[in-house]
Amino acid sequence: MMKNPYSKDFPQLNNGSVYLDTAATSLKPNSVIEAVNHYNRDLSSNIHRGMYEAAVETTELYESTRETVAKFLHAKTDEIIYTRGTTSSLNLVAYAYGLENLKAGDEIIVSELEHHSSFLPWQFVAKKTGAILKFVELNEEGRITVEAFKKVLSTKTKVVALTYVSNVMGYITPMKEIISLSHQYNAICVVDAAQAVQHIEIDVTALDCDFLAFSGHKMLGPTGIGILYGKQKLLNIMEPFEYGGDMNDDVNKDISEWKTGPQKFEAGTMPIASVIGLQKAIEYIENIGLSTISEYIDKLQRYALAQLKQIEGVKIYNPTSETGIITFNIETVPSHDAISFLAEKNIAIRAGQHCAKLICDWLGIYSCLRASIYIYNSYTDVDIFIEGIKEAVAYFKKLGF
Amino acid sequence: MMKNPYSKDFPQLNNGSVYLDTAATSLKPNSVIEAVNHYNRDLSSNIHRGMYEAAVETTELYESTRETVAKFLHAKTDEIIYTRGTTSSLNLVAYAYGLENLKAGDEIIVSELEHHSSFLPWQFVAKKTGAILKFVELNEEGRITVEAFKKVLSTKTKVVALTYVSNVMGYITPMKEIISLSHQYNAICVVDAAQAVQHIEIDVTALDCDFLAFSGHKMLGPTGIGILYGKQKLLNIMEPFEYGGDMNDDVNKDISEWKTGPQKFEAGTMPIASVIGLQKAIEYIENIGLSTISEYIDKLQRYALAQLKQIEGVKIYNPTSETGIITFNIETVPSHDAISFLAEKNIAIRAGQHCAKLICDWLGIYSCLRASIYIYNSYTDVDIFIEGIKEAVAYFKKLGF
Amino acid sequence: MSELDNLYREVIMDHYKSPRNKGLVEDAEYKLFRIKNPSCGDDITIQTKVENGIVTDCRQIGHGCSISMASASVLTEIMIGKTLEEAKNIADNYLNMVSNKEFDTELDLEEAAVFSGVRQFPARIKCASIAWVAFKDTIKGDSNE
Amino acid sequence: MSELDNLYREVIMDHYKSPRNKGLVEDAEYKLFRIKNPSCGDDITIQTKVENGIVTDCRQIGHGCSISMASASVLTEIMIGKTLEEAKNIADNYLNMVSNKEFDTELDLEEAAVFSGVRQFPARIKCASIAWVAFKDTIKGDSNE
Ligand SMILES: Cc1ncc(COP(=O)(O)O)c(C=O)c1O
Ligand SMILES: Cc1ncc(COP(=O)(O)O)c(C=O)c1O
Repeated sequence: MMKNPYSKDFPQLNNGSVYLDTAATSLKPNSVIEAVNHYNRDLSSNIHRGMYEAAVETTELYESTRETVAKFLHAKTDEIIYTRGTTSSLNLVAYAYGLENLKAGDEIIVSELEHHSSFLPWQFVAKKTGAILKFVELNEEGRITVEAFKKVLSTKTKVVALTYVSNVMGYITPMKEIISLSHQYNAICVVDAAQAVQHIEIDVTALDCDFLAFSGHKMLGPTGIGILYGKQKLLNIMEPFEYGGDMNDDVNKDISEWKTGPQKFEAGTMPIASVIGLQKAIEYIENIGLSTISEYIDKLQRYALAQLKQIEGVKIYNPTSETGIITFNIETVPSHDAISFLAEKNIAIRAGQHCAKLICDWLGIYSCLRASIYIYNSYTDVDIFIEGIKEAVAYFKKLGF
Repeated sequence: MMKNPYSKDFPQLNNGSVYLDTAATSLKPNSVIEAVNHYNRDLSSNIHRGMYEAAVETTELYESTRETVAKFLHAKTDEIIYTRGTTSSLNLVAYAYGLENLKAGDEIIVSELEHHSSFLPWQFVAKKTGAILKFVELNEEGRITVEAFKKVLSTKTKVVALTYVSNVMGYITPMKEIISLSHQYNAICVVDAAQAVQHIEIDVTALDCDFLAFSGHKMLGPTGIGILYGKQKLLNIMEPFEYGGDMNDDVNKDISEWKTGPQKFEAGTMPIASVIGLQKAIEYIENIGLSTISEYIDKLQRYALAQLKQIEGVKIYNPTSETGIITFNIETVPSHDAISFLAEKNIAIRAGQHCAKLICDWLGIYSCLRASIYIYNSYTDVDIFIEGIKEAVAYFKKLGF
Repeated sequence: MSELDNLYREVIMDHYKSPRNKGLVEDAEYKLFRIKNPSCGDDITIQTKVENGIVTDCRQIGHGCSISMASASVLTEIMIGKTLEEAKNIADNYLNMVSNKEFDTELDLEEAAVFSGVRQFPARIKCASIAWVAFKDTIKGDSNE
Repeated sequence: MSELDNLYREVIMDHYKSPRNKGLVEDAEYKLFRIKNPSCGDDITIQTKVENGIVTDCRQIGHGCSISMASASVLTEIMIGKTLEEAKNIADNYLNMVSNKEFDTELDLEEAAVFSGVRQFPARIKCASIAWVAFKDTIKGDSNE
């Protein structure tokens, strides 16, 4: 079977484990590891305020990453805010836009597919402002459809907060149509792209979303860095979220002035090493190309699904998933028992509610197993995974489960 | 002159520059660099929810760092919250404690020595709640004294937010007495320890502070990680700040339940690599010992000050500073001109307002130069620095400044 | 696979398949404590009645993995009839044992001893602990629902 | 030290020590734009009067490093008498020059050409730009105070 041409760039694969947990966090290529290392070893210095060489190089890398992200998303550089991760990005929107602009009776559209990080900030805003949460009814497969979305959209809708790709079902939300409809009702759209950005091309200008969030660590980048894209005209009217060093133009005892642009939202020292690493992650993805990536994942996923379906006792929840995420259970075996078996065989998949309890409720299950495939996985990985599941089924059957 | 025994652990020193900018961010020892590397290269996986080996080791390192921090501060493990940095820690307190517990007419004590990250969150809280900011009058040296503090403390005081060590003046605030007095008036104390934790031993139990914040990157650790210590009984009554994955016990469409302990405040994927690196930074400091560190810095600082005082045209603002921070100007030369000269000689110091405009106002200056000494600096570094200043004075004089 | 076999011991499978003292009672004299572990979906409630310093009844209900279910079942069987002191002592030592901390090896943990295999599976310590932590809360006199 | 000498050219020192067109006027027909750079403590205000498409006056006030002060002074001298189009063109090319971007080398930047030395000092680009950015805002017709 053909060798995976990318796996050599991911040193962690040398440890002999089969890594099928990218939806939790991805492995990092050498270029990302080395960029972080370069900052920590050679450049350690703070940005924007130093004149010596290391500080100048650091500032350049830090700001050129912003350009790289902007180009990647087809956004303007001034629309790219660094955060700690998707969760922080979405909380920034909830606090700095949501709390300030919503009032009792306004409606926020969410769905049962949301990750807790895309749902809970809006549950909080609803509680604080008296706004009402509306759930898009999922279709029989568990998908958000435009038709179902139309049924909850109304003149009361002020915010639409939906996931672009579900981290449990792997479905792609028809975001473009949803955003266009939302704008007809003057609602703003907040897109959770944590599982989308590594799979599909995102053009925020074409998509016309108002905010879009993702994390570095799920797209080959370092932990501790996330992005919030925000439309300039919205960022301009928003107050800051966190207050501190570097986000102000003037500070006085009585009153202070904020910077404009993304800097207004970047208070204090940012995760500089991780920002610098993120640039390399995006470059790595761009070098391969998102269409190549998604085609490869698609092939591997179909290869895996075809075999998994054959195994008696396995229930698959998302057989039509389009992004490398396969969610299933061994029917009589609690998911935590099942992954203990797989972990013993060095097969890294995840069990639980995946920070998305609402979709578990919708599926009528307490927890499930999730395997997620990415560009560095091989057919051999899938074979070992399938073999592992077969053995697990047999093992637990013998035990009397 | 004797060789510095620590400099060999800091690879960045090999680049030939004289690094006197630790107050902005510190260099990192090999052990920290390698810990981050180890995670990025060998362990990349998410915590708490994986059962395979890398996830288990990651979770162990992540949680044992919490124990290391707790021991370092003499706190309970459950009182240590991971954040993005000091700024985020202090905003967490301002939002999750301040906004919820203050009302119009309440008073918040701050000072002109505060870094913007310790001042602006409370200026925000004051604006939102109608509480009033009270400034401790600084003494003639620019210090916070217990006497001056007593003059602003009253039954209206609800929050005392002060810096333990000023990042411009390097003075140590008499925090213990201030906290004890504050508690007599039932005010809670929020300590900005960003410049203290790498210099003086902090025992939060003895200090009896309510909250204490610092950053990893100023104490030999990675960027992107900060700590908030909070008294358990306060953390228990606080609502979360950010909402998302992993900080909840149960999520439902209508109502959700939060975790207890620090996890309530750690929403989404945390900066795992930086957490793991922070452990090594603390171990490095503990291995040397804070008293050894501060004695060494003190000697070097006195050595530097003695010579700097001799240079005509140099004005020193904090000749009695006790923590390695020397703040000064070449009298006729704007600070940005001065550091351009030093940068050309590979001497890394900083010019500007240092995110502390209020103390610049107090000093009656627009900006200043700051050299900050740490354990990896040598007498030779000081000599080069002093020589650089002398040359700068001559150079700018010749130009006609 | 011997480590796994050591985890899934016969006693554990027996309790998982035939849980003892299952189901709660409506009786205000019982203390009840519920703990959820959302990352795995475990959700266990322990209900305890204490009379004159003796645990006279202990009930359990919930769902979760075999280890958490079996440990809840074993817990209830062991605890009924114990004095508060004995109960607390056994619970503390059990919790130390499964989390690989020091514990009193002289103490008879009865059937709970079979959970020693959990030590090889750090990620399962929580599964084996959850019922026992809830039990300790009930005998402290706490109720959370 | 030649790079530094190239930064601190005589013309720059002359403008720094004897700033031209310093001080604002009270006249509602002037547009005024103020920019602060808190990380260095620079604070510069530019005030411009435009009549019939010609910059008839340009004033400056503020404090900061020699480069920012001198560049404000040079700016005012160059701009007085220019048409709006000429003014914008010179400003754009000057800003591109100091930030090491492409610019029209044929265009006469007059005394402002001496700021080319800034290119070797990336951290000083902002110092050399701040007055010129503020000027561009005034001729767009913006006022911010
Ligand atoms: C005294 C003080 N407080 C707060 C901060 C803010 O720390 P950070 O930028 O790491 O959030 C700093 C550092 O800039 C500081 O020196
Ligand atoms: C769809 C989705 N949204 C949001 C998040 C939260 O991202 P993070 O934990 O990096 O903040 C995740 C990842 O866990 C996710 O999969």
